Amino acid sequence: MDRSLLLASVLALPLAMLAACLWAPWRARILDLLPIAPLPGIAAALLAVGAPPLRLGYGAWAPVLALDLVGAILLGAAALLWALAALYARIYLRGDGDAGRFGVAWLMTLTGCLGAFVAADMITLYLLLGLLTLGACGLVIHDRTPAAWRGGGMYLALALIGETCALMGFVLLAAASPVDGLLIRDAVQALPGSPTRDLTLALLVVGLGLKAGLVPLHMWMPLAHAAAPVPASAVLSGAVVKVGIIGLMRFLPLDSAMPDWGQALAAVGLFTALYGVAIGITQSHPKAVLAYSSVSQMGVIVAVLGMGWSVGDASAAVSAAFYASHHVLVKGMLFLAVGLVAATAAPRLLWPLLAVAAVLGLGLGGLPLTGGALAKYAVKGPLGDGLAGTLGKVSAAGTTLLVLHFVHRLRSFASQQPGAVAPAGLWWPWCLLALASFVVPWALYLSVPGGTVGDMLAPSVLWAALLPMLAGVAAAVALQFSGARLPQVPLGDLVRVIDAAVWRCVAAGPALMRADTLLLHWPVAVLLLLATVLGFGMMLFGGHR
Amino acid sequence: MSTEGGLLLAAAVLLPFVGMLIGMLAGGRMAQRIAFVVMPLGLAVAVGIASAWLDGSGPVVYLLGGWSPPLGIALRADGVAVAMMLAVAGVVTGIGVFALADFGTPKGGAESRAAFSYWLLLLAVWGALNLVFVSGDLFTLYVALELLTFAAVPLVCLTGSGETLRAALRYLLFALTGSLLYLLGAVLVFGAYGTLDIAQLAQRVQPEIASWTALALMTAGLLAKTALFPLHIWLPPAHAGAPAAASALLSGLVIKGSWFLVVRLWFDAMPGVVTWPSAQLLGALGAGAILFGNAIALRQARLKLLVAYSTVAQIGYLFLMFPLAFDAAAGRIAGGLALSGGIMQAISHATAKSAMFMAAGTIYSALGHDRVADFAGLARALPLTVFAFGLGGIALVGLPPAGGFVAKWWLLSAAASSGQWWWALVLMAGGLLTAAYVFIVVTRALRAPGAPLVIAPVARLSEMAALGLALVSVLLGLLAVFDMRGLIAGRPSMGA
Amino acid sequence: MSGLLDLLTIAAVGAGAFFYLAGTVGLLRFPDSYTRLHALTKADNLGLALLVLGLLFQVDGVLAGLKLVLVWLLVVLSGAAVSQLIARSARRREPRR
Amino acid sequence: MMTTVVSLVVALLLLALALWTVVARDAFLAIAGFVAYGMLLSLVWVRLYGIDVALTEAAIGGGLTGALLLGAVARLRGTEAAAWSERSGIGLRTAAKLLSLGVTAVLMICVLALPEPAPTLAPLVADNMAATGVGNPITGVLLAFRSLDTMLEAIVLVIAVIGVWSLAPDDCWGGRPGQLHHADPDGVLAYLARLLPPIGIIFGIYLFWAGADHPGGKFQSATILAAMWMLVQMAGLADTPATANRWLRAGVVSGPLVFVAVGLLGLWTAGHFLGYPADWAKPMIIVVEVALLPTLVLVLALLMNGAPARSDRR
Amino acid sequence: MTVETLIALAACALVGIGLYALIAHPHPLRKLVGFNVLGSGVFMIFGALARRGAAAGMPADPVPQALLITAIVVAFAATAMTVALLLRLIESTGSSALATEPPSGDGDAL
Repeated sequence: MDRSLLLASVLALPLAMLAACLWAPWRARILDLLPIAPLPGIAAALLAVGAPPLRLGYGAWAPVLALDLVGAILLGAAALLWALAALYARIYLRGDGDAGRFGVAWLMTLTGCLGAFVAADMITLYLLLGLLTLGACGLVIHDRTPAAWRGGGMYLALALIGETCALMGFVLLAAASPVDGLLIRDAVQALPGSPTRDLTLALLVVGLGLKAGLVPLHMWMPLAHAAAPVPASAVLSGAVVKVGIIGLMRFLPLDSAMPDWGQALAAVGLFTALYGVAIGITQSHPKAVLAYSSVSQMGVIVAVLGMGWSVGDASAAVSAAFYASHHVLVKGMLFLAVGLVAATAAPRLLWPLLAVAAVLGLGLGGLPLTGGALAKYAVKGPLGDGLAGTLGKVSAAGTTLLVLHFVHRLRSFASQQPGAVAPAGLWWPWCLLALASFVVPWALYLSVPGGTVGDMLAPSVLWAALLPMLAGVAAAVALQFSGARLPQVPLGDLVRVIDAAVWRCVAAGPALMRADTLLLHWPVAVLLLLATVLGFGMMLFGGHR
Repeated sequence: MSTEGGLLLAAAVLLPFVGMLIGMLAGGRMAQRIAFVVMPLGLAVAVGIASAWLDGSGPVVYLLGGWSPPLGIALRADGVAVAMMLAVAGVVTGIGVFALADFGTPKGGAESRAAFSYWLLLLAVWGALNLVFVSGDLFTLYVALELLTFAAVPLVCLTGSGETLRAALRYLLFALTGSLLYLLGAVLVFGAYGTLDIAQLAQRVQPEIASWTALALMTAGLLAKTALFPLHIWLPPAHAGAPAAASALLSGLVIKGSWFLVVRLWFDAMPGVVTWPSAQLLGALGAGAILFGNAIALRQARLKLLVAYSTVAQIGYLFLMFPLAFDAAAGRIAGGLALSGGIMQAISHATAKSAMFMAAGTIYSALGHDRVADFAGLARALPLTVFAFGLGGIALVGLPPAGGFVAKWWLLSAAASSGQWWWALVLMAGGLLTAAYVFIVVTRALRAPGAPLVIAPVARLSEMAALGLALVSVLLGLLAVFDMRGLIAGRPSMGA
Repeated sequence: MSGLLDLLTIAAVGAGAFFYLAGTVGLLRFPDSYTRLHALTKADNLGLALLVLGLLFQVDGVLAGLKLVLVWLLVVLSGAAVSQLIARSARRREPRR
Repeated sequence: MMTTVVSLVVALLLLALALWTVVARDAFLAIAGFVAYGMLLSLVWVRLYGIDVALTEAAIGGGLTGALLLGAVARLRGTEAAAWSERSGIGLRTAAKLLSLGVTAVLMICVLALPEPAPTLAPLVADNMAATGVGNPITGVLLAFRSLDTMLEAIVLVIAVIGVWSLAPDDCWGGRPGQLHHADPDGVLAYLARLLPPIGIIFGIYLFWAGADHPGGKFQSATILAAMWMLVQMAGLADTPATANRWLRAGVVSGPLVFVAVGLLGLWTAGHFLGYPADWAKPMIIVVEVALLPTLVLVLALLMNGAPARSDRR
Repeated sequence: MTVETLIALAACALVGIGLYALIAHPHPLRKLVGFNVLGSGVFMIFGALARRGAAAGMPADPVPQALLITAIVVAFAATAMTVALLLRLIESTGSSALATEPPSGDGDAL
């Protein structure tokens, strides 16, 4: 029971801090308290796995919290990132007049993000998604720059569309569910037999895939992640996107094989993985490059889920979660590095920083002995050796290329005034994160799948991991020396389509206003009133014929 | 026969009216004093009725003078009526607290026209609404509608400016026409079935030309008074022009009266007469209101007009429940999820929209204008008010735990179970459009001002009242945790 | 007896009706307000008087008869007053001749 | 047969007058037509055996409403031309004609399709009249069976007064409505205003008293009394009352309040709100009517007077 | 055809006439006259129904007649209020036009 209460504390502590923020003095000082908010999450991830579900209140609508293995893996990694990023933010935002507002947005996002990993019923999950969206939007627009407004607006718009789809999916799930409650697990078990199965699945994939940034629903991600302050980008791109992943894991009936759906999902995922790389290498701002790398990585994870689903292998979810947890930490580390570099010019610090970032970053491509190698190793099984496996290797090569491109861009991003050094308060959270992104995957690897170091040193494994990397390096070198000019793809590539649509709607405005003016014209209104009378008369009369 | 606590129904109706009469006699500062005495009493009465409803089985009934229908008049309260009465009592109290700033008479101050009229009409609106909720007699309901109109119209032009007078005149003429159409329908009903009592009518009514015409006339007349698209001719100028404390009342509560009467007619008086196409038509008008009203709201440059058009749109949500509640198999309309959703939507909108109008009014009096484009810096200057507006917006959009979310969930579930997916699409599109203009307003307010913003001082109490109502609307959904459909029990069975 | 009363009634009422007709024709045909008033008031007073007279032959009981006379008096009174007012306003509006 | 022909003629006249009120170009003529229309209406009510309704129609529907409209049209002369200029187009007018015709047609079909024998509550009323103690069934309905409607109606009138008052300019609040009429001592109007009221008051009170058992009642008599008062005002013999006047307000609210009090008394004595204990019914009904009469007189007169337009602070 | 049916049919026509005046007449006062014609039509239909309900020695059903008295008084109150509002409007704006300029919506949004 006490372990279950730990689950409640995951939500309770940040919510309590939020409530405290209603009082101005607390709000002013909230920045220093942010690091403690995610600690219950870490504790729960370590202690509360498989604890009995916790039901708050009664009735069908009562919130229920539970924590399974995949949830725990993601929760732990995410909470760790939230804590370290908060330490980073303490210094990064010191003296910012809007620090209080930033703290509120931060806590809202944190509550939604960590809560999503422990929520076991639809309503709670939807509530947390909403909280997450509003908070994240607040983080993105924090700088009040035009880019920030645009990123925030685009994020909110797409996120709301996604949540609307998800909500309809939830409703259909609940409608098809035999039991009265709104527990996700019960509903999903009944899904394969539901009459509206495909519609429900489509809505859920769109709604949750949008949160995970699946192409073509990804365009908000670069806009938002590039515009937010560095620590915010770190948590958004590292932790928050995983909410979409956990959503897919929870709502897709992974244990019942649906080849068509699974392969379709995998195809989308792999396309996303490659597409992210393709656009990413055309970006010049390091944060944009990282954002696209996140798009690509999410694609890989979704592909893993899809392949597992196509054969009804639920264990794929664990592998995906493992892969995702590594991405959480590494991506957070890379984003924080951007902030460090921007404030640092002294070579003695710059070069080690770049080196560590490069090595750990290449982990995303599967550099042997890094956590990334373990992650790639874990998902090798589900991806298999077929087309999916091959494309997976290609994406690994692409990721390598992308990371090298990032490091290249990062170097040119260094501070301009000579001898500038980022404050120590930024350094040590980053070092801890870097360390964690190496240690945590190993710990998980040795504990959860119960693998051994020996497996990882097997030449075949090393070779399999190195081959795509070498390809990637080769490509990078080729790009570098061929001097080929890559086209400059605007940030958020496809976003143009949305803009066009929006402007078309705006253009329709005046016509609407004219119509309204007509309706506000007295004779027209009374005529319409009489027409309504006769209309209802006919409808009532006709309905009985 | 009268049931336990039935007398409370008469009390709920007459208490505000008696307060109004005494207030008129006393005048001056006493008018507002009496209003604030009536508010807690009215709340208590509403709570008493609610408990009587929960204890008893079937509706709470009171036969006036002991005369039973069709000769006499019966007052009846079911779950739907109880829920609405509770909501109205709460919202009226909130609005009253807010109005103290604008219409409060200082100690020893002389009696002023606006204050005198406002407090008396506030009570009149309250009494009329309670009458609409509990009356079981079609003609008494006609009187109730006129009470509501006569009390609401002067509220529109309390400022006395030409524009508001014109808006009030439009409102009055259009509403009176609607009332006469309603009366005509009631007359036909009496001619065909010899009773005006809703419960008896439900047993006697047959699907035939008389009942069709009667229902069509009454429905159309009530839609005119509710300002459902495309009959919203009077609403935007009236609600946007009136003083905030009045707009909150008009937009949050008054329109619910005639809407509620449509619910009574369709669900209780003539459920068997309603047909699938007619329900679809009503839903279509609602859908038109949602899409059109929200789109127009997006185009508004002035906050009060924006909120007024948002009301035009929100009225649409109140009518989506009719097609969703239609049981195609039985060929009649029946309550259930859809009805609960509609009522929940009405209550949620009552609280949220009142709060938003109050916030808009505070902003107007602070800035001296309500041009959304010039709101930069407002979030710093009036954090509470902007927060209240934002919360109200969240409730309108329907994010949990707002009551709007519960309503949306129930309506969507009804759509899913009845397979009418098109209404679900409308619901979702409406939510997105709403989010768009709420986002625009809030972000405008969040921007950093070019020049330091100078604002007139605003009453803390008013800000608090708006925030309170907004919080209620956002937390309304939490009641769902305690299975609130027990209160809004499935269908409002008016059968005594 | 009653036959005679009926005859008297018919005669009186018929005459009254005639005066009404004449008055109405005058109202419609005469050129200006004064002459119209002239036709109207004369006709009304006399016509109504004859009507009342004719009805008086039919009433049973003094009270009913008094009521009829009262009606006549009231109409004459208000008719006189109103025609005065109309004439004054007409004098204000139309040129004196 | 004869009666049908007469009814036909009356009906046609009625329609003609109604059309006249619509088509007449000059507002004054239209409203004069409307007054005549009101008088004809009361004739129709007599043919429908609704003597009370006929009296009410003649007094309120025709009389007061007509006077109100005539008073208004005199002050609206200037705006007519402008209004005609914004007359809606021929298309709209045709559509209006068609839709109005449609509604009329549907209504006629309904009327012809009404069931035979017609449902009626008359027997129920007849059975229960004894309990009310009054002889006029309409009074019984208004003050016993459906007394709530009557109470609410009184409240409607009070709210209407508040609404009309609320239209006053701020500086005239509490003042007197309308222009000050200057008495013309030897004017015929003043003469009439001195001569008529005594008769009118007696007649009004008679009408009121008869109402319990015969056609007539508080509304009709209140109209007569209000008319007398207004005559006196128009003649300039008395000024319109100041809206701040406590006694005036007391008179306005006393009726409904007494009604509610009697209702509570019924709750105490008969166990029902608005109920009457056996053989106390008639006295209590009389009390209510007596209390309502002054309220109605005042309210009708105040509604005719309109919003305060003169500050009372001299 | 009985008298009451005849009158009821005429009343239906009155309803139509009143509605037309309400729609088509430009001047609010004339709309108000139309409103009263419409109302009297509705009342007359009710009255005809009452007459149809003659029974138990009563020449007409008294309940509708009682309701009619209430309705007539309410209609008078409505007329009085409208007239007061109209006079005030003209006093303060000099025009009786019902048409308001359309709410200014010069696309603040997006």
